Amino acid sequence: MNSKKITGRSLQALDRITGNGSRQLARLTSRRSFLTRLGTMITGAAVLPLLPVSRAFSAEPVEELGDPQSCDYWRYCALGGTLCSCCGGTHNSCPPGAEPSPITWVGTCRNPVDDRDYLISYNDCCGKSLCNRCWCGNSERERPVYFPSKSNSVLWCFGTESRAYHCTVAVVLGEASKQD
Amino acid sequence: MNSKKITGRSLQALDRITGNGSRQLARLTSRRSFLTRLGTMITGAAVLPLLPVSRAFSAEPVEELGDPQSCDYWRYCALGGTLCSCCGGTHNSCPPGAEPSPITWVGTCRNPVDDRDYLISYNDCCGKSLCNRCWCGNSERERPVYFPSKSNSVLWCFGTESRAYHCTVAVVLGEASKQD
Amino acid sequence: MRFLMMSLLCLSLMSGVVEAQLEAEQIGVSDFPVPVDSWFVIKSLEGSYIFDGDSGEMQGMISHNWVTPAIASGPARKEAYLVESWYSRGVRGTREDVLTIIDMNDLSVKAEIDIPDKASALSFRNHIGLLGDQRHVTVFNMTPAQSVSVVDVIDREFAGEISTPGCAIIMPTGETAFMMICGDGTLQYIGIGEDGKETVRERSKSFFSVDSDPVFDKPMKTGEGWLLISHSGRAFEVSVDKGRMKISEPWSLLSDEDKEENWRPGGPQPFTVHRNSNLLYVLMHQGGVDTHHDNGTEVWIYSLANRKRVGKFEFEEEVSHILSSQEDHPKLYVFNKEHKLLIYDGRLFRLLRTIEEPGPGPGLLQTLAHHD
Amino acid sequence: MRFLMMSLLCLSLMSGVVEAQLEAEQIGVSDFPVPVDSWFVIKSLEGSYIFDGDSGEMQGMISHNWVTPAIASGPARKEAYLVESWYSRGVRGTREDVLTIIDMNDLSVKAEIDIPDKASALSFRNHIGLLGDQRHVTVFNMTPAQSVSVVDVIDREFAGEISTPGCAIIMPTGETAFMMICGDGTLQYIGIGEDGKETVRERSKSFFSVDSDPVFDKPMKTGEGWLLISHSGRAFEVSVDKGRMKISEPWSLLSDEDKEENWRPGGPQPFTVHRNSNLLYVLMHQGGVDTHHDNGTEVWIYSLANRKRVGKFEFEEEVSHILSSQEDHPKLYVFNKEHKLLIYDGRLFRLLRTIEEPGPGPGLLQTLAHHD
Repeated sequence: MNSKKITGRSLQALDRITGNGSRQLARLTSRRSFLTRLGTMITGAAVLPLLPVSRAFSAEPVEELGDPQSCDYWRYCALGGTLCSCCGGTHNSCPPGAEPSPITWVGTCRNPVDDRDYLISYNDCCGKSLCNRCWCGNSERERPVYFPSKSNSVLWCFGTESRAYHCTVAVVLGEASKQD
Repeated sequence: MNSKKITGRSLQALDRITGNGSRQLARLTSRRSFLTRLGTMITGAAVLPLLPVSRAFSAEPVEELGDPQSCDYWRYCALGGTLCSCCGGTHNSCPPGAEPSPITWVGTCRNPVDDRDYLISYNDCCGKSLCNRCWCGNSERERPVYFPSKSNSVLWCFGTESRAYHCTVAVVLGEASKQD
Repeated sequence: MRFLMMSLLCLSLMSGVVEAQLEAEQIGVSDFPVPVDSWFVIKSLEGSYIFDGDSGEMQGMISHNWVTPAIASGPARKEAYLVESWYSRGVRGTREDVLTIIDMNDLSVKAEIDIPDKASALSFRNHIGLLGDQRHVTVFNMTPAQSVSVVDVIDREFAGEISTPGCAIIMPTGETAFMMICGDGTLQYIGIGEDGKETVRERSKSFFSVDSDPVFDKPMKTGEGWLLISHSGRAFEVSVDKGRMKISEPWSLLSDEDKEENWRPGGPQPFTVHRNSNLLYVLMHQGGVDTHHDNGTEVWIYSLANRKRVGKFEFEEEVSHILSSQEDHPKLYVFNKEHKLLIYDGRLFRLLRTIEEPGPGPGLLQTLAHHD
Repeated sequence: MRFLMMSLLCLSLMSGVVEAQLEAEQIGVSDFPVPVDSWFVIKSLEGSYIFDGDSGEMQGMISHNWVTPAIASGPARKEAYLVESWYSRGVRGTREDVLTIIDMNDLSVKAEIDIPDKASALSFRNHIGLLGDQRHVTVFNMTPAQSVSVVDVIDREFAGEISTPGCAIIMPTGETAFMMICGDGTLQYIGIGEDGKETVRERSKSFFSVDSDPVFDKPMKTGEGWLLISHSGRAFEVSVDKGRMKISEPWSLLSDEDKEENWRPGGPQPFTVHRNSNLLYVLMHQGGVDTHHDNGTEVWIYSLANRKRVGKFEFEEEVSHILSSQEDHPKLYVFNKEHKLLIYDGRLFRLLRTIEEPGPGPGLLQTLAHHD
């Protein structure tokens, strides 16, 4: 299992906005894998406080290389969408005035610097017109729409004020465990 | 004066829908030219009953040649927009479900068959999403937006249920008089 | 003041002149012809462009917005159904989801039915489906909770919402039922009553693994039921007999040699079936695992009766979308990566026509028949 | 049932785990920097893309719909104003026109002011204008009756509508007035009071003929007033002194030789002025009469002080739009017919940068300064 349902903000907010969405998704897989996913879900909840941070101020715990405005950037291995880094945001920060979706999906990408796999959360930024630059369509380990927690065909603007899609960021959640 | 303000439907309907719009436009030019324009305006009103007609049934009083799906077609000498003939309509008939604007502008084009000038009414068809095919941008005798009766920069969906622009047709109103 | 005078003058002059000097043309609105099997639809973000594949001519447009997954045709009543999701300010404001009924006599909007503001905004043909009874339209929702809204298009009312956790993709079957594909590798069968409420629900055995070899989320209607194809090219035929789902043993589209050469199915719209002749067309490319979105370089043709490949054809340009007409002698509608729409004879693979300007695209290709 | 259990389990597990195993990144929302003079805007149909001409980087987007003529900046209050016209069903339904106030601190929507549903849907920079008092925004209406809506953006209310038959294009002048260009070859001056109501209206003499040589509907703000250029390349400087309009004698952009060679100004956005240095840039092409929409092949540069051409530059590709920055040393932003955005040094005409993907376009180029 290397794909998880990630929630941000607080569970309370999540419940309020999405109803029982994240829990219904649980039925997708067996109880055992649900518990596995739950682990990451908690990680996600803990690390995505969604406070506005300045562009120069985001934490960069991972050593990496590459151009975040290029679809070849290692974090984008399963990203389907347009790159927020080309739209006034960065690789992990929405453009001004856009709202990051607290609910998202997770891929696993290999960092070329340390040759390790990392869990990447692909958050859609929402509530603005499509930013029609730097379209990127990667599909490593990506899965069909009936398995949404692994699908980049889903429009992940859930729990946001509007479903309108603006662009996508790629946030490192942590190292993927070996069995992923 | 070869450019006129054309109104369709009935004057009553025009008044209801557009207020005093067509009359205000009169101030654009001198009183003399207004009267000239008025002549054609009446012609326009008389010949644009806007009854739905089948595609094979429209009157074709003018001998002509050319491809109505091409921007080079002689009637399109001052047309700025997309061609309804590429969108399920014809050169003088809106596509199914679109609403022809009763208010429009008039150009003068030379018919290559008889080498005579004809007055052409460019009617926008409205109330559907843009039909994004066969864009055409001709500007013979076309004038700036502050002279709307001769301007193809104006969105001529006035007096229609919606301002949404779909495509444009070119209707022969009659031969242009010599002094035009 | 001057204006008022002029307008009075204008009116008096008008009433005096009743005949025009020259007989002029009339402006009209074109009739919408009765759709035939050679027609196809290019669904783009702002509207569906309807073309006749015989003439290559556009016949008209159904307007909608970017949320609309697909057009569901109900030829029996000359209607089409589509889901629209509106915000009062385009990308913000109040949301309002509706099922819009299009009058296919003249492409006008006939009615609008309010539905829960939950419609998924995904361009999948099978996120909307008209059931066999021609009465109930099913709409896939995602909030991200997954469910199906059932709409009665005869009584024109929302009939109810069916919770379908873990499943997506609507495959109408029989009169009043549909199947869905679920993330645990199963199918789900849901039957409804006349009132649109769920009456029966079944779950199949798990027949594929989403991790190792998922089936595409693009099922095809066959004569018997539905056809599913996996990322590695295994085909499953599924059908329903007396309320029981039947899932065939898989058969492979690829020989060992094909696999060695890394051939795979893929692309935004990689499959289509011509039902009369039981032919399956598949876009194929050479690539590694997880290249299921990659465009195809060839189309391979299979006989579903024999489960054998009966032909292949190499395109000059990469191809993203294919759709077969359901005429006796099929045409294949093809979007290449240059955004040109090519029309091929579906048997001889002669290029019949190229539509240079197919509108903004490439979008979903579909027909105006019930399931395509 | 099973769901409920899981969700309870889920909650209890969550509350027990407070630390993550790895320190992970935070997702954020980027701050919007304070706009500087090197910034420019590409207004497309669905939003305005804001770029920094120094870095070539996009800074953010202001969403709007296709009706919006242009963005009117009010840097004094860090706001921007734009007109939007909404239909409840996109292309049909109920219409609602509003003036939207954008907070330029973070590109959020700060307020919306209801205005008459008459706004013209034309992409002209001068169909909206913030007056010098920084309080009144004027919006051009066409129904097709022509009028101007006055909106008080401090009190945030519609202040009134001024009928302006025969005239269009808004050129703010002084504190509380604007000029318009009229189809009879005149200018119209309209002054308003603090309440936004008309207090004075003047009409100039007729100084051009719309039939023989109309001025373009694309005026430029100069230091003194406004600059108008005719289809045949005659330039008129217009200004207002103590409430009286002054229109200069025309001077020609073209020498006799230029005219013989059929040079003409033209294109979707053919003029721009760098105010500090009093330089005028004009897109020129060779063509017949009525080619005023044709793209340019060269840009010719004029000193407005001397009314003389001081340079010219030939582009490799046809160019449709030009805009000068108002930096001390100007940059020239250029859209070519391949939809690439080129950034030139406005004096040396060195190519500084090419933006390969400037978004859907080409749209109107403008800045975030008051008049550009």
